[in-house]
Amino acid sequence: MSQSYNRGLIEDFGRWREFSAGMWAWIFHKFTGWVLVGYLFTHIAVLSTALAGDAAYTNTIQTLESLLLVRILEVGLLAVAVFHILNGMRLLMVDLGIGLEAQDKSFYASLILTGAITVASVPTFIAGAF
Amino acid sequence: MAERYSSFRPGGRRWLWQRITAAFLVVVLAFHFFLLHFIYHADEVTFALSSARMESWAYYSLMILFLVTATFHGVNGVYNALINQGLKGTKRTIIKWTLIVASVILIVQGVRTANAWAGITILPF
Amino acid sequence: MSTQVPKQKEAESPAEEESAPSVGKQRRDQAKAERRTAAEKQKEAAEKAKEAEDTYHIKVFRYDPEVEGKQEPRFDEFHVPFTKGMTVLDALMYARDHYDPSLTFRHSCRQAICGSDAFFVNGSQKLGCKTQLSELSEPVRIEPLPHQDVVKDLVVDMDHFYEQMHAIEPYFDPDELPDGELEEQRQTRENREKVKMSTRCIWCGACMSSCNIAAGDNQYLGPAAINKAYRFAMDEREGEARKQERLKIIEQEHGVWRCQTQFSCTEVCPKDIPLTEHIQELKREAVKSNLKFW
Amino acid sequence: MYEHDVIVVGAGGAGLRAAIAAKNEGADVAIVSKLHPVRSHTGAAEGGINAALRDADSWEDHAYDTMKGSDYLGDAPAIETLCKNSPKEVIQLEHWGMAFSREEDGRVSQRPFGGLSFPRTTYAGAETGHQLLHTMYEQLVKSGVQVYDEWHVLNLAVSDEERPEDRTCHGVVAYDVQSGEVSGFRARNGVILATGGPGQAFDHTTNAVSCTGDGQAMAYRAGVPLEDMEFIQFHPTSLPSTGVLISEGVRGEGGILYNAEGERFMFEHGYANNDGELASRDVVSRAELTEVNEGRGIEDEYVHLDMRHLGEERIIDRLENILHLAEDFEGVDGLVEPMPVKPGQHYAMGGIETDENGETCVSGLYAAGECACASVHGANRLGGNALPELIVFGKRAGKHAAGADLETAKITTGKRGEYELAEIDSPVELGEPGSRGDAVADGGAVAEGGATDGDSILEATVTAEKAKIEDLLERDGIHHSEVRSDLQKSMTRYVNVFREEDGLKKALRDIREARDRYQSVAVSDPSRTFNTDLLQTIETQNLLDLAEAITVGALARKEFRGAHWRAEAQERLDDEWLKHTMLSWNDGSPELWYKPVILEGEEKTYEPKIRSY
Ligand SMILES: Cc1cc2nc3c(=O)[nH]c(=O)nc-3n(C[C@H](O)[C@H](O)[C@H](O)COP(=O)(O)OP(=O)(O)OC[C@H]3O[C@@H](n4cnc5c(N)ncnc54)[C@H](O)[C@@H]3O)c2cc1C
Ligand code: HEM
Ligand code: SF4
Ligand code: F3S
Ligand code: FES
Repeated sequence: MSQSYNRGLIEDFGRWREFSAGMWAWIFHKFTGWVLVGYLFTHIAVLSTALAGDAAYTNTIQTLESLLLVRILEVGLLAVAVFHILNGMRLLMVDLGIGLEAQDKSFYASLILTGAITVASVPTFIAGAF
Repeated sequence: MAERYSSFRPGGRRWLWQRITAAFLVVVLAFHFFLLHFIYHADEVTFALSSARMESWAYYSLMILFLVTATFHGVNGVYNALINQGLKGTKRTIIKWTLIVASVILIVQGVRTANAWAGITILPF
Repeated sequence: MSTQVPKQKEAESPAEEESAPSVGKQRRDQAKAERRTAAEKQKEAAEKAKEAEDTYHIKVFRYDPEVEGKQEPRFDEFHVPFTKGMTVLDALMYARDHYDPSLTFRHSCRQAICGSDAFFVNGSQKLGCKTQLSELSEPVRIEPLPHQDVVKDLVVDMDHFYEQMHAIEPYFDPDELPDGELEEQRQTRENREKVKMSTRCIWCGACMSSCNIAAGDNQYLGPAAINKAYRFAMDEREGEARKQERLKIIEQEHGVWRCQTQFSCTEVCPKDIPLTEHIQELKREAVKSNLKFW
Repeated sequence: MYEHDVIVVGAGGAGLRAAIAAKNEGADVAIVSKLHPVRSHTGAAEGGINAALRDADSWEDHAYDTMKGSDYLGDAPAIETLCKNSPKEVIQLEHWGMAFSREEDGRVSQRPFGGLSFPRTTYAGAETGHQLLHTMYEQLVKSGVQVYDEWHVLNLAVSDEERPEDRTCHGVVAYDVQSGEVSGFRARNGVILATGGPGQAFDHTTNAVSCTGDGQAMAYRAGVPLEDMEFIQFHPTSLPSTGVLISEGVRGEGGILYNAEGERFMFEHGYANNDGELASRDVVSRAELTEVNEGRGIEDEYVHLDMRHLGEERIIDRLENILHLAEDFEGVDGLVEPMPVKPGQHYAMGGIETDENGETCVSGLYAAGECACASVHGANRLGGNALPELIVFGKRAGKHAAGADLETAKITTGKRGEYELAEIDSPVELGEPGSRGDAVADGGAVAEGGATDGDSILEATVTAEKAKIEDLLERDGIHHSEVRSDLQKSMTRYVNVFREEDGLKKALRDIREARDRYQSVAVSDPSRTFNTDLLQTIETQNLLDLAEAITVGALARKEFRGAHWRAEAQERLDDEWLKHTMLSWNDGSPELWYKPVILEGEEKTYEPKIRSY
């Protein structure tokens, strides 16, 4: 075998600008998935304060919910969850072989819908934080 | 060298369950969000309210199922992602068991919390 | 137009000329050749750019493990006079024949059928001969296919790709054949239509190169090989027993399940093969056939 | 050094078929090819494969059409072998899974093609060659034949007896493109050349860049005669800008040719009153050029091929690939506008002289496919007759080389049968100028100490080839591409569809000049890794030899037969010219001789008739 030169990872990372819709969808889905698992663990951890009794739980939740930062993070979480759900549905369709030609459009649609839903739910999420 | 893939180790089952749990999660997660952010507002959450809901067997079972599917879906997703990046050998076995243990802890902790609300004390912990 | 690439004979000591080609001399020759072509090319490029507005500016990835100055990969720039209908391959051939004969790339048919000349052009996998220069923005950056080892310049090592293609037992192998040697197997038009697109693959490797999963997992069969498996699994002439065996091959650990439906394979395939669709269909087929055992 | 029973050089349709056949006979076979098999130019074939499959058809009719198409310059034993075996071989392909187009009843589809009395061109869309090549490569993978791909064969190791008929081929010398290693391949039983055509001798061609006739040039220098080289087919429908082929299938399905005035000239100007567009290729090519020369061409260059009236559905069903080609390579949408077409070099009827078993006059050396000339195509090949040639004669050569019993051939090779010597009327000295490497001027190299066993001959040839490569890499000089492009231009200008004595002589002068310039070529890329500069420089040498052979043949044959049109003699002269043009490489320059055509078939003799369509 002749020698060869492997261009390595550095180049690959520089390629994101050339990614196409399907690749972005993949990256976003991965990212949102990971965020969601992370949240699932934290969520259960927070909830398990209930084991320490009535007051402890109510107290923790109320304190957390009164923080603006937590509310903002929750909006972020919603965005992440909504995108993951919408794109997840897109992926389920793809798995069923439905609408493959429109895969890029459905990705854009997921993005736009996620934005819309997130913005629309901001009032509800922020309500009572002040 | 690409070997000829001969031993029969279907990877399809996890794939299929990932989809089935996903389909289930769409519904339950939407319900969950709706219930806890839109019907009841986040700042209104108290132990008593949670308790009240959990005392309904239907809600209790749904939440347990929700927990299990979400855990499976999430952890399996993470595991898949790692395999896709070429994780193999001992490393892979270690990560696999770490993930399984983490999932078990998560589920146990979740069930204990739910029990605390529902007032169930049959379980030893 | 044609400006030759004369070897400017440099004054070298005659003693050295006569001695058998030592390693040292070879080295010097290489360096010499290198310097000459580089200088030549630059002058050429500048001239061309000046005299004619209508040139295309291309940047080509260069690497040669043996030639000094090319061991570290670099980009060379060429200004190629543009003619209507000129393709990326035409531009490369022009640059090779007029500026730098050592510019190396695979090509043969010039008509998108031999699959030799898949390159990474302005950030996506394309067949050189099928890509019009006029559709690209300048400077046109031409690189070898990503995720494959580079042998030299635009030539990549295709062995891994071929191995994956071979791994799926890529040959027709029917359960039974008609008796007479003049008796053909029947196939419905619908069935031929179903496999038609999958038979068009020209083994260019563009799809495999575009797939992030294949990049991360070297053992992943890859879209082209899976498509090849599809071509046989879906051909009704082969029979049910063989189809089951084929499904077993593609549903292995590094088979169809690795695909994350990124669609980039489908997007770059010069033969417009709906690769993702075929992969997804095989996933479903595999699940279906496994459900029986549950 | 590598060693196998049978070495097949080239992995197009002919090479693959030969290798599979030899393997099936139990031989240890290896393929050595400068391209990976699936890159071979067979993949570009579009139209189809002729085979008399249907009850209403017969191999005899196929043979008759082929003989007529050949303008009575084909040898009957070869033609009959082709037509008899083609159906079986086509069905074999079907059994190997080839994706032929299908009829309603599930049988393989056939369509009409130029010069055929029955629609017997079996096809797979407009990508028959691609399907054929891949199907055969798949079977090759299954059979486990060893493939040395990207190994460029440089020369044959042939013994050095006085008469070519006494020589033996012991193997080949090849250059590993990736590593630059030069190595011997010893063939215990035989070497089969399947290296395809010499289309790159012309600049407007449908052939691939790799079609440089290497096998022909190697065999020629080893003493094997080249037969009927002047017969070059110009395909009437290639795209003007690139030479990309628009399949005859378009006309087969009903496509129509129009000139600038919108006339359907094939009929309106009486070129072929019966068959019109579907007349034989040479007839249509000449008609088109005549139209252009008489000022009725479009942009003074081409004519229009229109298939719009066939309707979108039919076009997509049967000619989809054509739409892509026209769009990608000419920017024309075949569904809404006519496609521009003009004649382009397409196929070489002539080649390495072989018999019906693929054997040449040098023992242990075989040839099959476009590089060979068993003489099935004579003066003009019918569309759809090359692919069956690949599989029928590829298989026979493979079997024979592997030691299978085939009937003794009726065609004689070399100067074994009847022949007549002739003088070449050339304005310049022919052949290799100077003495750059004796090893090149003759096929074999003499082993040191005059040893004559195969291994030593191969060793010696390897040494000679290594020296030649070192020399090319070491020296300083001009770049081969200028030589090549001037040669191609001259050939396209003077040795085209219409040929005149003056033009041919000019071409010979140009070739001579090119040869002289080639004396000072050098390779400027110093690398041993994938040095395409080196390989193309070597290929250019082959093109020079073949261009000369083509032109010498064309100059010698003073008649108009098949694809060969001469201004000086616009008639077929059967009394004088019912014979094959043979060229032998004799001490570095061509020797011209003739051998008679065999018109006696198994059951009947083919009487030359006027060829009209
Ligand atoms: C565009 C086009 C369309 C055609 N359509 C039809 C059609 O519809 N029907 C029909 O019957 N015919 C058709 N033909 C003709 C037919 O396709 C060819 O004649 C035939 O494919 C030649 O096959 P081959 O195996 O002889 O050579 P190729 O397929 O050309 O293969 C040559 C092989 O030799 C190898 N090789 C060459 N030189 C060397 C060397 N020095 N060392 C090692 N290996 C070497 C190459 O790598 C290659 O593998 C068409 C031809 C063209 C160009
Ligand atoms: C509790 C909520 C959820 C969590 C924690 C979660 C987490 C994950 C994770 C980590 C992945 C792996 C991503 C990767 O790296 O490839 C994943 C994949 C996936 N998720 Fe979710 N998810 C959740 C909800 C959902 C929902 C509601 C859907 C609904 C459609 C969904 C659909 C999918 C799908 C289809 C995949 C597979 C992607 C693939 O591998 O091809 N998920 N999820
Ligand atoms: S599937 Fe398409 S992109 Fe992939 S190798 Fe085949 S032709 Fe090339
Ligand atoms: S790009 Fe890769 S992830 Fe699947 S859809 Fe294509 S194989
Ligand atoms: S040169 Fe053959 S595919 Fe481009």
